[in-house]
Amino acid sequence: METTTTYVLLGTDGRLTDDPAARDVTPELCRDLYRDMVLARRVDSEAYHLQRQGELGLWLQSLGQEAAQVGSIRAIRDSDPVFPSYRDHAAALCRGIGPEALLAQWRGVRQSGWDPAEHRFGVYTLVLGAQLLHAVGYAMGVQRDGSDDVVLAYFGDGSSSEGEANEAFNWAATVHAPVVFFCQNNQWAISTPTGRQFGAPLHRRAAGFGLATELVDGNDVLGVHAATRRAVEAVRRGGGPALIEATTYRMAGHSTSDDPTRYRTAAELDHWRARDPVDRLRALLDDRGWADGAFLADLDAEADALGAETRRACRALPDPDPTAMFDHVLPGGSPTVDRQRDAYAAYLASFEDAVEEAR
Amino acid sequence: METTTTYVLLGTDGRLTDDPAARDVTPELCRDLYRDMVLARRVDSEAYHLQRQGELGLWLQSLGQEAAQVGSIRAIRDSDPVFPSYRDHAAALCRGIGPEALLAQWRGVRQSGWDPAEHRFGVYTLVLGAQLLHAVGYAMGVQRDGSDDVVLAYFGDGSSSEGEANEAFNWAATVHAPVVFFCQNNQWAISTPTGRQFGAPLHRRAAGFGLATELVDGNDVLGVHAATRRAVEAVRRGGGPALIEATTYRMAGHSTSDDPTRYRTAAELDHWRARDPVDRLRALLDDRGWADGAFLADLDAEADALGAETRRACRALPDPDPTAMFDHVLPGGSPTVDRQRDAYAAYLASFEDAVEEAR
Amino acid sequence: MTTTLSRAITTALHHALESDPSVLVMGQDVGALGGVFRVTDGLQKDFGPERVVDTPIAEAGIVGTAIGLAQRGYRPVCEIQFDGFVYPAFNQITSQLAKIHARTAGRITLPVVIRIPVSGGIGAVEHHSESNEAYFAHTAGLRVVTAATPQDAHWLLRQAIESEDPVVFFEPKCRYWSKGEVADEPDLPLDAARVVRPGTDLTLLTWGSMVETCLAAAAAAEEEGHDLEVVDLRSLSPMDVDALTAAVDRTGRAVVVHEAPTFGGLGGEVAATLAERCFDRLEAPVRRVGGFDVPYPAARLEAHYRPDLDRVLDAVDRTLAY
Amino acid sequence: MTTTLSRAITTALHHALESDPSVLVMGQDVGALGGVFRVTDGLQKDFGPERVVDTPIAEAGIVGTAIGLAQRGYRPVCEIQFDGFVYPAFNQITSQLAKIHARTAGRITLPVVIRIPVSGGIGAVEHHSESNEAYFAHTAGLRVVTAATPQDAHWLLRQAIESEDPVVFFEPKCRYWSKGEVADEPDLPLDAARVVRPGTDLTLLTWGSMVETCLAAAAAAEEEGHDLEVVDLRSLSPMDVDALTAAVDRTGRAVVVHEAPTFGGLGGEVAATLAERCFDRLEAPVRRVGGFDVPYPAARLEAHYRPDLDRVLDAVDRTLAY
Ligand SMILES: Cc1ncc(C[n+]2csc(CCOP(=O)(O)OP(=O)(O)O)c2C)c(N)n1
Ligand SMILES: Cc1ncc(C[n+]2csc(CCOP(=O)(O)OP(=O)(O)O)c2C)c(N)n1
Ligand SMILES: [Mg+2]
Ligand SMILES: [Mg+2]
Repeated sequence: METTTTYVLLGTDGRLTDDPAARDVTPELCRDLYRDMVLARRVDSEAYHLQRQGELGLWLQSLGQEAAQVGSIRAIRDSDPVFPSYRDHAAALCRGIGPEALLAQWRGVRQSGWDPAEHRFGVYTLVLGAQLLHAVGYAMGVQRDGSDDVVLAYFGDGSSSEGEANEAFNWAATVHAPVVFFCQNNQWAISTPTGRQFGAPLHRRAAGFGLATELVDGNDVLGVHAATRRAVEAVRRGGGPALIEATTYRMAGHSTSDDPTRYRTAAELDHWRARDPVDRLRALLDDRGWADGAFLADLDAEADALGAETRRACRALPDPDPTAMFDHVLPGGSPTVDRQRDAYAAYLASFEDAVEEAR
Repeated sequence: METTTTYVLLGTDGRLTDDPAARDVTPELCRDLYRDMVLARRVDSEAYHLQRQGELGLWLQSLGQEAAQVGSIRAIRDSDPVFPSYRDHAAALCRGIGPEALLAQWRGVRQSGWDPAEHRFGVYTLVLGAQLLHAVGYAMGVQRDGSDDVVLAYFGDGSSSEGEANEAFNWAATVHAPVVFFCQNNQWAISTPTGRQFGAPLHRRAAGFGLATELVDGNDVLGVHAATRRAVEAVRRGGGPALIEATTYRMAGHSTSDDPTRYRTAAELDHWRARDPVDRLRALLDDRGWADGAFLADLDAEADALGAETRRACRALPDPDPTAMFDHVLPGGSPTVDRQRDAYAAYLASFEDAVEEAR
Repeated sequence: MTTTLSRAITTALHHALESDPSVLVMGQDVGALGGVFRVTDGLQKDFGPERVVDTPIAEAGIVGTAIGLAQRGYRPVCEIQFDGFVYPAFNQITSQLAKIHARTAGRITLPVVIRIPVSGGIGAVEHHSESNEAYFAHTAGLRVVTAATPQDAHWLLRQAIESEDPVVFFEPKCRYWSKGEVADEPDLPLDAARVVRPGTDLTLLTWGSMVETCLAAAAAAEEEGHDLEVVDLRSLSPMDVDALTAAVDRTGRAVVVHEAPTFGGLGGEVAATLAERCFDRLEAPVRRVGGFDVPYPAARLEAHYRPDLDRVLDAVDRTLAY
Repeated sequence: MTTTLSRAITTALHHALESDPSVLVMGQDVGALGGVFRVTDGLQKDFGPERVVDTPIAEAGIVGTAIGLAQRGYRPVCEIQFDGFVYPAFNQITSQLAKIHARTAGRITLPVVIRIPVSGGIGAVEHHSESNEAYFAHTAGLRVVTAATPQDAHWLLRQAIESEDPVVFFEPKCRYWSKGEVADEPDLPLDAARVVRPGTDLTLLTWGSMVETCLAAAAAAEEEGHDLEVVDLRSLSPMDVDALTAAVDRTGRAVVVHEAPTFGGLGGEVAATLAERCFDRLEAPVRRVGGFDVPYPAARLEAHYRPDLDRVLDAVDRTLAY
């Protein structure tokens, strides 16, 4: 079997490789990406603690996957539509989705937090792989519109085993859809390692479907950025769909309900901690002197403020109105639902009346 | 992209290539395979005419695909379990499934015709691709039993787009199941050509999943036989799952309800008619003098007898008992179904009583 | 215009494609072949392969990409080739198509129509004769409709395509070749039931493939002096319960007829609703006549499986005699 | 033995794995993790990864391979991680698992059990709180059961595994941590309903997550002088209609309570059956209390969505006052 080498631009030693793309690496780019990652990590960590304090029902951490997300979303146009999975907080933040919108779903006050049209960023999809077909369909619309948008769709290694994910790969290849499938291969699907998920590397499977493929070190934000840019521009030029597999690691449990010590070792975690994507870029910044004290202090302050805002916004999220669930069942309206809303409102009011009377 | 050459043992000119497997080609083997193909074609043709005469509700012809089916099923052990699709009549006949069993489903008197355990040949699966997962599960059982059975599963080019088919490929590769997926790529899925079904050749996709693959001329019965034997023996030795793509052609309409002139040309049909699998082997037999007059006359007579038996068996298939549908809903029995059976039997009897009284 | 039910659908699709450039027709073999029932016959010729799209054989893919297309502003009309082949798309339909509008608090609307030839009666092989409307009607967030006449087939489909709702549109395949008038205007909204035959003694409530059977039963009963009313539900979800209730309040007796397996079928919903709402008016229990609770049998048995005139009349007689 | 419902399932699985070498447990994360609810905790350690099988994330694959394993003589017990994730397997369940026995005229039996944690009440995110039993109960060829107590969870599961039928086994996840006795013997067969509280004034018919709610309602009603009977259906298909009918014939009044959306839910089947069978005994319409006909809402609204003591009592009061 042919072996594929992983594309790396910023090595684990914090130094740029001699790949030609190194020429495009500017101090500004590095600082921007570093800022995105640091802020994302802060929001993620705050959310984790908010869950522990009972303020959120659940949280799925993006910890460790910042480079894969930030590197990829910063490589496409802000106008390019994105179909995320559910752990893509760093990408969401890059699209201007704030803590309030990000946390609403996990606090249980709404089923989704933001306007997909406004941010060109779909709502999270919890049913694994379902969003990949939506992305392909959207890309078929792009084709029909004659637009040069490229659609980016995130998914996980585990999700790739779903039939629907594979239908999406095949469909995209068949209709030559302008879509980039971006897999964050974080080595685990809850407790299931990739070795029990597939029998051959995903990027190789993707090539078999006829997709252009890239295998990239997902903890190398510059590499992810360069590889995604390359893939996206080829798609934009009409080269047909692509799949990027970014090798990364889920540093936290699957979710705040998970206990990863049941299925993986501390040594494995240590191995990956040494490959932390934020530290790696920081090493480059330090080495080159591209991040001065003022920049770092400002970023610290910005992160602190964002952390405070995350806590505030979370706690301030209002409980939904009891009848909100009746509001958007069918856009055309439903007499069944209307009857139930009215009856339930009257029922609730009867308790208030009873309380009133009891006074 | 790497190109794959199609494996051919018996060329379109009716001559053996210089492939080493040519050494294993014996007159007996050729006569046996020829006989299987001729008999299968006869049954298929009789069934077609029976449908035209209103004796069958529907028939899906195997015409043109005899080499792919006969070559593959004759390359495995008779004890190896097979999971067919719905057009695999030639394969079924090789497993001793007679015309009566074969036609029952299409006459509408039963939902399936034969005992899978007896013939090591599953019932036809009309829901595209569903049988591939059954084959993988069965193969997992084979693994657990420590048996050296190899499971063979047939499917079509169109079916390969279903999510379930791809789940099967991935699952088999992941658990290293002793299964061979055999695709009869007959160029069409009803009116849909392979070019609108997938974006890259199926055998290449299969390799991407981590399956061992073979691309073989599906109208070359000797080539199919050799390739399947090779693949199956590798699987039997523990080499993990394989996929064989056999390039063939559906010479008839999709079914007796189809009108293929709506979507394909006479020229295309002519092209493939010149590659007829039965004629091709016959050319070799003639060229080598391996089939004498007695053999051919016997075969003619045998085919005629089988044709007559097909017509007889079809017409003799008894209409089912009205209450047969209540018989095998739940093995453990169901009071709901029992009540309905009793009520319906009483209801039917009431008509007979009425008729009786009217006399 | 007099036409077949199948042709009434074709012309509705033609009209939609012509009048709204965002409408797409997609499915297996809908192009050159015109679909296995020829319902999309000629559309690809008139509107090209980008608007009448032959898809790979992947039902989840059909519905999933339709969802994406709808998010991009298109109005896909998907065809599922047969009732029994919609299940691979069940995940996309129930968890995505039905829920995305609610999940996004109304920010995303998905005007997707899924056309499904449904029910038996054509002597087909297994998986080609399922009556599976109950699965979809029980799924909040979907509109489910079915037509029994060319008029309803044409106008319900046009209304379905124009609606912003995800609609599952069932076409009773045994009625494809039946003829009838199609008027220049719809005469009812998308979610209204239709009294197809007024009557005073008992109400037959039905839909899809069984409407004709119930009309035949009513005609036969008339000869015996019974005046049966027949109501075609048309909209299975939301259900026009006010119309159904009004009908049964008038007659005081009701029989629900559908082809799907009886247990857990939509007839239970209809009967339970009427038994509750018309409690004081009912002079007899609401009976249900449906398919049996067994997998759809081989073709030679389907005449036994499907409710027919005699089985309907049997229930009618017992209800009238109660 | 006193134990939790979740633990009662674990011990049932342990027993099955121990006593029958053909039993396999398979699903996502059932091995080292012990499942997201720890129901399979420790099983892989005791029986190894070939019998307690971590699968890829492919629900159709889980059911589809289980069908193949069953054909080879195994008895797979599959876990679907959450109710909302069973839909990718819907095709394999409805068209294959449910029908193969009938399709082969009984030649193939498929003793496959599909365990599904079901319903809400644990504050989960979307797709993790579905009550989708009606889809399966309406599918001929499946047995559908659900347990509300450790005793039933343990014994129904053992009976399900021992049965030759394909069984969908629903586990109300909000009850996983509730405690109760598990006897050394089953006290009812697999398809029997249970009168969990006898009473004379009105029968509450319910199952799964709502049994406890109905018992609480009955206790509250008792304080107001009403003697309510509570029947846990347990077997949703086939349904123990004789027991249900007998109960309502005794009390003359019935309220059906379930968590699933009301429209097209199994409550319709129960109510329609009782309204028909107990027509002359019923003193009031059979009312249904269920989830609303909307997609399951955000966690902070689930207390409004799910039937609770007050909503049950409201229906009870109106039924008693009728
Ligand atoms: C269809 C479906 N099946 C099962 C689940 C339960 N589940 C949630 S996350 C998860 C693991 C997903 O792994 P992966 O795709 O690698 O993403 P990651 O969590 O690692 O980011 C599973 C099995 C689900 N959400 N959807
Ligand atoms: C799940 C499903 N979807 C659609 C169909 C309808 N259908 C029957 S045969 C067929 C074409 C299959 O093509 P292929 O797999 O290439 O097999 P072939 O008929 O060429 O042997 C289609 C779409 C089906 N049987 N099952
Ligand atoms: Mg992962
Ligand atoms: Mg084909």
